[in-house]
Amino acid sequence: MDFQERVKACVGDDLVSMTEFRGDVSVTVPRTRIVQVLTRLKEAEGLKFDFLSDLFGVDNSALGKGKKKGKKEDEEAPAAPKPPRYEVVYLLLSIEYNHRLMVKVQVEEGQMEVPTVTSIWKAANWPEREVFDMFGIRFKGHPNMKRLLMWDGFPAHPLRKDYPLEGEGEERRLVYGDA
Amino acid sequence: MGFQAYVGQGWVLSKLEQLINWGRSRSPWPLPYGTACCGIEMMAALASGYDMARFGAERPSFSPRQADVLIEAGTITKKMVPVLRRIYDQMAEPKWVIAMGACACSGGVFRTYSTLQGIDQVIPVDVYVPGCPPRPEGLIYALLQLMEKIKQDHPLYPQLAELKKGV
Amino acid sequence: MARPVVEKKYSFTERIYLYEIVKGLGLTWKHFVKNFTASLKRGPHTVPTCWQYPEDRREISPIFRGEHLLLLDEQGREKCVGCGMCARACPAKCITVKRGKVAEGEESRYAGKTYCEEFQIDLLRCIFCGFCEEACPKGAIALGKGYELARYTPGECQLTKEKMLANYRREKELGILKPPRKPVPVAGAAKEAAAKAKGADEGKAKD
Amino acid sequence: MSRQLDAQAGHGTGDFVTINIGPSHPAMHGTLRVVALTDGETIVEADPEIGYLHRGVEKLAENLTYHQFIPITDRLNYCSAITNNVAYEMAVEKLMGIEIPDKAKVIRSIMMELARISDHIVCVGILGVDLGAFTPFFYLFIQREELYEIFEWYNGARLTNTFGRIGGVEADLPEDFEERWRRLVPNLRKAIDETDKLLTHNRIWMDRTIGVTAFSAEDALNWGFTGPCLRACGVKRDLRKDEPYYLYDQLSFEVPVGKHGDVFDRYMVRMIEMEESIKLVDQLLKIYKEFGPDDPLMAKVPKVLKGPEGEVYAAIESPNGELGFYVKGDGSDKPYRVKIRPPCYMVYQAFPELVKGEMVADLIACLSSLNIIAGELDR
Amino acid sequence: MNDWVIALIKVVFIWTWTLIIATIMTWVERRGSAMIQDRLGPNRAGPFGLFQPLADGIKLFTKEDIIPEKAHKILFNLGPILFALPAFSAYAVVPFGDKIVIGGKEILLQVADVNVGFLYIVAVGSMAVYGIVVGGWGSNNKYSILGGLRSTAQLISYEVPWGIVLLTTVMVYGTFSLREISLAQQGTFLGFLPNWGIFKQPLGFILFIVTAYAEANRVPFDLPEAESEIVAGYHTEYGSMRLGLYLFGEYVNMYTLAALMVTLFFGAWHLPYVDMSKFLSPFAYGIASFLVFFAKVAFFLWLFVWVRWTVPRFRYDQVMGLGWKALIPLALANLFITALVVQLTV
Repeated sequence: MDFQERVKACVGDDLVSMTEFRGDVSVTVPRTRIVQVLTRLKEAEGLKFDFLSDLFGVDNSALGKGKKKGKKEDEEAPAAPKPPRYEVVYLLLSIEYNHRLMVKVQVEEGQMEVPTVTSIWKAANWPEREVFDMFGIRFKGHPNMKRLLMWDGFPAHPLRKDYPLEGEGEERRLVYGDA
Repeated sequence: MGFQAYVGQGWVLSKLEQLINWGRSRSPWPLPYGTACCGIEMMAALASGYDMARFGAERPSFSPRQADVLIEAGTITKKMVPVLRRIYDQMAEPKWVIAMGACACSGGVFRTYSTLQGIDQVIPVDVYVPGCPPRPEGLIYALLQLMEKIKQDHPLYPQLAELKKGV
Repeated sequence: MARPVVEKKYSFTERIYLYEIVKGLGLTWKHFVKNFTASLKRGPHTVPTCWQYPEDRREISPIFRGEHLLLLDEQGREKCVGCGMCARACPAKCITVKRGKVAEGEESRYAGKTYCEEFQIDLLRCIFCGFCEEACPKGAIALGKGYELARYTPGECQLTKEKMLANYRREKELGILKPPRKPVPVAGAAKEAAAKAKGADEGKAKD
Repeated sequence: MSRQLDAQAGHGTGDFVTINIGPSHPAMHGTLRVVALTDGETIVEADPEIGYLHRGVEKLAENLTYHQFIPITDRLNYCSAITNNVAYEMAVEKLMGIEIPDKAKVIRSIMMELARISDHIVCVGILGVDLGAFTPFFYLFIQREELYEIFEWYNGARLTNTFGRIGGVEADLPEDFEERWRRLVPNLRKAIDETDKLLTHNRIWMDRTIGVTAFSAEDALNWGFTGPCLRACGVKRDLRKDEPYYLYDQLSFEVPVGKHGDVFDRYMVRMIEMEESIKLVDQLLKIYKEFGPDDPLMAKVPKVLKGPEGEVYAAIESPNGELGFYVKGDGSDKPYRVKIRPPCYMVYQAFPELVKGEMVADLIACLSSLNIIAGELDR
Repeated sequence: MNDWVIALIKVVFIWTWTLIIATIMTWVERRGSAMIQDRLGPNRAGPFGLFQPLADGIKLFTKEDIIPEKAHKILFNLGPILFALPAFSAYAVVPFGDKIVIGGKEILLQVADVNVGFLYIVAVGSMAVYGIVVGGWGSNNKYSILGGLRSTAQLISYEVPWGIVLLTTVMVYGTFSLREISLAQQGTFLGFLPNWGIFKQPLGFILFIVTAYAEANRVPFDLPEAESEIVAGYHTEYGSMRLGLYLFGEYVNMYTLAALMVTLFFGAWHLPYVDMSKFLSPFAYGIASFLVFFAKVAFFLWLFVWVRWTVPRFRYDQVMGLGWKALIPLALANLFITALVVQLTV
């Protein structure tokens, strides 16, 4: 597929892995190189990914659990290197050529910091705040790094897999005069 | 004075009471607190298809001072709770609340961390309207139920009203 | 960030306000006259576009998803066997079913060997999506036509077994029961029959 | 957020007033809040706060099966529930590699175009109400009642019609669908024409909307605009034309494009799109007639749907713009992660840019012209 | 029955008459707007919903009376009174009929035939501004202050063209007293036209009707209580009967302005070509003149409602722009032309 080759050429040595599933190409890129890769993808004349369709996080900690039941699966899991827990996915779209690309960045539990891409697209402002709100991944250089959907005093990050659906009973304080 | 003193309502006062109740039930100005899908169905009820204005609810007033009935249509999230509580407190006294839709009555299908499971945890509710969203006829039926409730109210006998509320 | 500056161009009739306003007034006058004459007629449904709810009820669709019914089969026996499939299929998890064994004396009242001792739907949670009706293997539950559900307390909004049976009987008399659902033609059916007819064992559908 | 604005007002030149156009405000669609720092009537800085209708839909999706999540997608963009259902089903079908029969594609396209008309009706109606013209809202809403009737006769619910199943459509079009649609079209065209006559050439309306919160094309693209708001800025971008799905490549319709991206262009784009959708439904009904009554409506789908491992993104042209569903399966019967790409989310981000320097009345006009639906915005 | 008793009866009659008109106007507004919008409007309270204003009145009367804690008590109470009082009192000089003879006594159908009727009306008309501003400022609510600000700017800047147009009509009729103006509109003008003000002052009439809408805060000039922008404008914090006073004041204001329009431009109680006083008995003539006058006023009241549900709302700076850049130059031009014409013809 020459599209995949062109993408591979453009991303160059920053490419960690590239998969294709049901026609959607997704590229994984190291965490620190994301801004450079995205600017290259934006300017590459053959690709022209100039439209950020979406930006969101995925918590991969419970990925394997659902599939196979039974004892055998547990011993084998710790043997393999534990995959990084979080993943920030950038959905890119090219207005002229109408093709889409998923650029993924793995984020370890330790350093939850990803450089911001608001310098490239202003559209990334709120989605990054939402990823911080929902997963706790901070974005270095973001103009207004605060919670977006939950109220400021909310203690947890709800979309993490270990957070229960019904929540842990956080209530927003009912005091007058609070803005 | 004990409760017996009020058992026999004077003819004059009870007539005045009925007049006041008639006035209040005939012009329930709604505060359309439409947050989600039920808000759109409430608009359909206020629009010309079902025309809630036939019952005197023609002037939706968004300022709580002028509203009588708080029609809470849609999901209330925990972030919205202080806002809802403050608006309810600002409303002038003879005020009623219609909880429209499953989300308002009990949190509906959203048993999640951020949804308030039913607004009766925050404000007293007079009429619950199941449905997701309930048909505009369902909302008007709730308004009729509310009118029945207003008719049995006792504006001039506060103790009797408390006793009745207790029963 | 240069904002495009927009210069407004008006035709003469647009420049003076009154021409367009008078044209608008003419239009609203037509509506007013049409409705005013209509509203003078007797009878509940006077203005054509306005259904005066309590007196003049609008015709609702035969497959409207309203208050639930618990169906009886022709011999008047309860179809529900209390299997709880509907409770599992419900996105809002608002159905609670308690299964009980049919005692010897009551075969005539229940279709299956087991029946639902207790069947409760929390109408305040229910979103009337109709998945319980689709998931029921025995076709024992259906969504009826009731939409006047407003009550004063949450307790009255719980739908118990008796209420659902009463709903069913009421709708049966009114004759507004829902027509039985037509099975949806599935794509592979034709090829499926051909494969079975040929007795091909490695048929792709292994389910 | 609002504290920082207050501080500015306090220590600033002191003549700024912080107006809190709060969640319960006639023009705030129920759950949006804008803290506007105004100098007299003109807005120095607006800071929208969202999340008042964040119901945790994506977390809920991880605890419901693929099939059970369909009714929840109605509650996202509740003005046009059908488009969300179809978008979600399309994503899941792409994940599971299911190809739906052609007749189901036609029915889905018809229903989506009807939903587009009903969504634009609400948007244009509310835009009129927010600018003081109450009557067009009522004329248009009667037509929406007729559309409710069509939806109700099809699957039993007026607004939250859990349309379609994964793998196809749950029922065929009712017999009297054609006849209902023929009865609706003249009234719909008359209502649109009346709104046009009442508003479009009225100088008060033109003054209130032309040049108000105009936006340039490259800014719109940079902010991630899609749908009518992007087309109003002059970019001819419509997923039905650029990434055609279902039968849209066989249908002929034009994509209306504005020039300045102001409130008037957004209003005009939506009015013309309603007209286009009517033509589209007529063409689709002609195609629908070629199918026999017992043509397949559902693909061969196992009773319990198990999503394969892998992630997929599918997007369609919803009335507000590109509505996309990212679905990640992990082999179990519940999706591992569902992310909804709401079109009005990106548009509302640019609200401070759009509104800076405008007046309070323009803030209200701009907000209702963007057609922000809180259910889709906060998910 | 000496004079001051008659005057008292006239005052009581006018007071109750304006109140009745105001209540009927709320009903007309609701039913009229419903009819325009393809719906029905209130029809539950009494036949055709006629008791709806009564029900609203009772409900407003028995509602809890909230005075916001940080509101300025005196100003908060003063607001509605200052708004409603000028509206009622402006009606003292407007004639509502010609003469009526009861029991041999000739009574003027006008509360007070003041020969400076105009100045009184202009003065009282501008008092209404205080009601809104004081109410807006007193209720210590950002929306109310915004509403109050907008109403001051709008009412003051529309008083100028209003005054100029009134000036031109005075120039045409040569008198300030409304009674003489009404009498002067008898007979025909240029042969075939009735001798009404509108044919002498067509541009004056258009300007007057536009400024009257601004005075009464009706759409498209209803910025002080713009429903969708500043919640309920100056009366956001007002609850029960005070709100009733504001709403009443608005309708009575509309009634006064409609009566003024009819008196100045539409030949107060004269039918176009027929002179009723000739063939009707004095008593019947009095009644007939009152009915004709009221019929014309009713049309203009309906026009207020009719325009409200057809036209969108201005923006704040457009209202100012229209007022200063369009209406005042037109009014001045109208003034000079009339002056020229009056000078040449007399």
